[in-house]
Amino acid sequence: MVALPTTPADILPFVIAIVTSHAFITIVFFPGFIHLMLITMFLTWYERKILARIQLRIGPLYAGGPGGILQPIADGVKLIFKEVMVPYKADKPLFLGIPLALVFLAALPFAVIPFGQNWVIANLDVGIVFVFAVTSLFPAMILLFAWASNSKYPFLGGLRSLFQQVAYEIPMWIATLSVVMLAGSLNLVDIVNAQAKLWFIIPAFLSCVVFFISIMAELERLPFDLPEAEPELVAGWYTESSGAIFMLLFLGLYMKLYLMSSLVTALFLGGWWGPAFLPQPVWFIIKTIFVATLIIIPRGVYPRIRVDMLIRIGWSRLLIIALVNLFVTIFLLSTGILASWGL
Amino acid sequence: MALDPWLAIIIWGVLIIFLTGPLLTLPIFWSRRRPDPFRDMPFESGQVPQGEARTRLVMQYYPYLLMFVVFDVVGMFLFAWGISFNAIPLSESIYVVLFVVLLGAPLGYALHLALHRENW
Amino acid sequence: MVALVNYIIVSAALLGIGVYGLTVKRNAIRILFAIEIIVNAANLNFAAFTRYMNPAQVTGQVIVFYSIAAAAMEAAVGLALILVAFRLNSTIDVRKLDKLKG
Amino acid sequence: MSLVPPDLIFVILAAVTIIGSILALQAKELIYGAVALAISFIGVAGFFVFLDAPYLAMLQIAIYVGAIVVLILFTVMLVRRGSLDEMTDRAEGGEGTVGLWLAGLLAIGIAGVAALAGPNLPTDTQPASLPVSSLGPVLVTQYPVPLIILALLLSSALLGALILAKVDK
Repeated sequence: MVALPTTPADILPFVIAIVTSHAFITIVFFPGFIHLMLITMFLTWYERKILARIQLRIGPLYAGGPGGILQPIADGVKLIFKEVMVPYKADKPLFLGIPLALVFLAALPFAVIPFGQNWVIANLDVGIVFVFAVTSLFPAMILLFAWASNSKYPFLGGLRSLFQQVAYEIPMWIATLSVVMLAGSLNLVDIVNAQAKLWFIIPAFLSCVVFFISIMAELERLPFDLPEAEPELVAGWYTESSGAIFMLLFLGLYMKLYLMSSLVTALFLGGWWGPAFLPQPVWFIIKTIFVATLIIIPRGVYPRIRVDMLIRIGWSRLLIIALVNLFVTIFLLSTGILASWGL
Repeated sequence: MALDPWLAIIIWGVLIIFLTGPLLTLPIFWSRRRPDPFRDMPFESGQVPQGEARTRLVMQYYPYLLMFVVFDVVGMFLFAWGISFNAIPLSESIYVVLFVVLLGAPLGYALHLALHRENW
Repeated sequence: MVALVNYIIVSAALLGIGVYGLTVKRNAIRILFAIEIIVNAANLNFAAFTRYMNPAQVTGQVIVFYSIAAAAMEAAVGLALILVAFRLNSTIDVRKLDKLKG
Repeated sequence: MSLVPPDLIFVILAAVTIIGSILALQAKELIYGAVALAISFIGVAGFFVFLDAPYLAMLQIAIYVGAIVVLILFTVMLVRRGSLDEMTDRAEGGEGTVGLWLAGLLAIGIAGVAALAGPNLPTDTQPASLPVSSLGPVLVTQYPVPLIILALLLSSALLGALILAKVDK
């Protein structure tokens, strides 16, 4: 860190030193804010395009750019100029505060996601547990927002969302535990470095499957989108949101989609590792978009399942599979089969 | 020259608050508010909302919530053990296996209870 | 820099708030809040003392580990008790839950 | 070294924790109380980060805020109807004063003793820089019996809570 300026003449060099420092670039530009916003906006457009292709439609077209790629900007401008409506007898502080908190919580874990060997905001020793600790606050947020709306559909949707996220959080953690044991670290940079020779999807395949299904449920994606099931609950827990509140909620949800996809990439798909003709962050983003595509596609294909079945699958099937995989990992590690890959 | 990771996270968090905060505070500030009891009414399929909105709670899934609290703790303990799996002799890891197995019994009972709706 | 005394003062303040809630409040859920605040004060003390008095060991952290786990279980059982009390008496005012009074 | 002096962060954290816990007990709506309690827990987690125990901080957030507060919120919503709205949470007569005196004496007593002993207490030691991975071996190799007892505690707590919450027929 550079010394604080003492004379007026020092201020300009100080500012330049700050702006060109690696920390500033990582926080503001690349894995930081601007990249995050651009990718999130891209994902909203990308999802609409993919769903349109599946259903033999065209999707967004007229907002400019190739394929209407400027659509998210048009949407944002539209939503930001709409009236902020708070339903009758709603809990105003919670109703307005939760969307901001949701975006904050969705964006905070990106600090520890490594987009490259040095492209990480905070090289945190408890990285993956930090991500889980922050994302475990989502159910409470959604329950509070649903409660604050003072409306029946959001409340039902919020309760469904609570139980669903709660049911799939533990299988997700146990599935990650195998990866943590293989890498011997909670630091995401170390975890990706441990995959230089062998991606963890191979020794921990069951984990990967469990983790993927769990994040589908955490993200409330089809076939697990009961909290926002259109035919039953209008729009689920965000029925009453409109304008800027709706925009913030969607920003948060798509950031969470990107976050979970990047977690799959970092934990199972070898993170930034790939043939050297592309730089590391590009590989990471390509893999992440691929995972996001896998998460989006079922929305155009599958029906949804019943809520009690959904919760039971999480607890009785996925948790058991994750625990079985834990013992498989113990076996693999204790017999030293993976020693030739440096694990 | 790297920042302390926690300091970087604090800066990142403050940056998010300052850059996304205006997305809500500015529309509140500039949007024209026309209070109207009919427009502010909660959506209920076009009907006038009936009764209290915050009443109907699904007690049926309460055991799952209790299971979550218990297995949250278990998960965090397993993580603390998992990072240093290679540093711990296998004979000592038996205790962790026993720990997991011991929790299998209440898990089975909770799943059994949760299956029967009439219990709640 | 921050000294151990500062942590003890914060922890004592939390303990005082918790004891106040425990003695004054009538709502069973609030009493549970007060208990959790007291447990937090204790945990803070454990972590602070192990950091300042014995920085090379993690023993204090392990104690906090177990303490948090026990507090979680206490909250789960306590809330289930409150639920039962509410179902039986349709109140959670601890001054009115006096059926056992002779 | 860093731009933000640690003392400032400490004061902010202390304010967040203490005001959060006061609001948790004094807020009119129980839901706000639960939210304030969650904020107070996050403040304590911040202290743990400060005390070079980041894993404890994550544990605190994941278990207290992620699980216990959710359970509290759900229970509040379950028992909220009717009983809580009419119920006064104010102390009657002398109770409030007695509680305030008791709590104040306790807190000021402990803080006073600590402040008197202040010069003898360590002010700052070198950061221990214990790696996160040092927690696991101690947990498993030095304290295996408490681990098993914890498993029994967790099992019995889950069973007990389930049986309590069940409807008797």
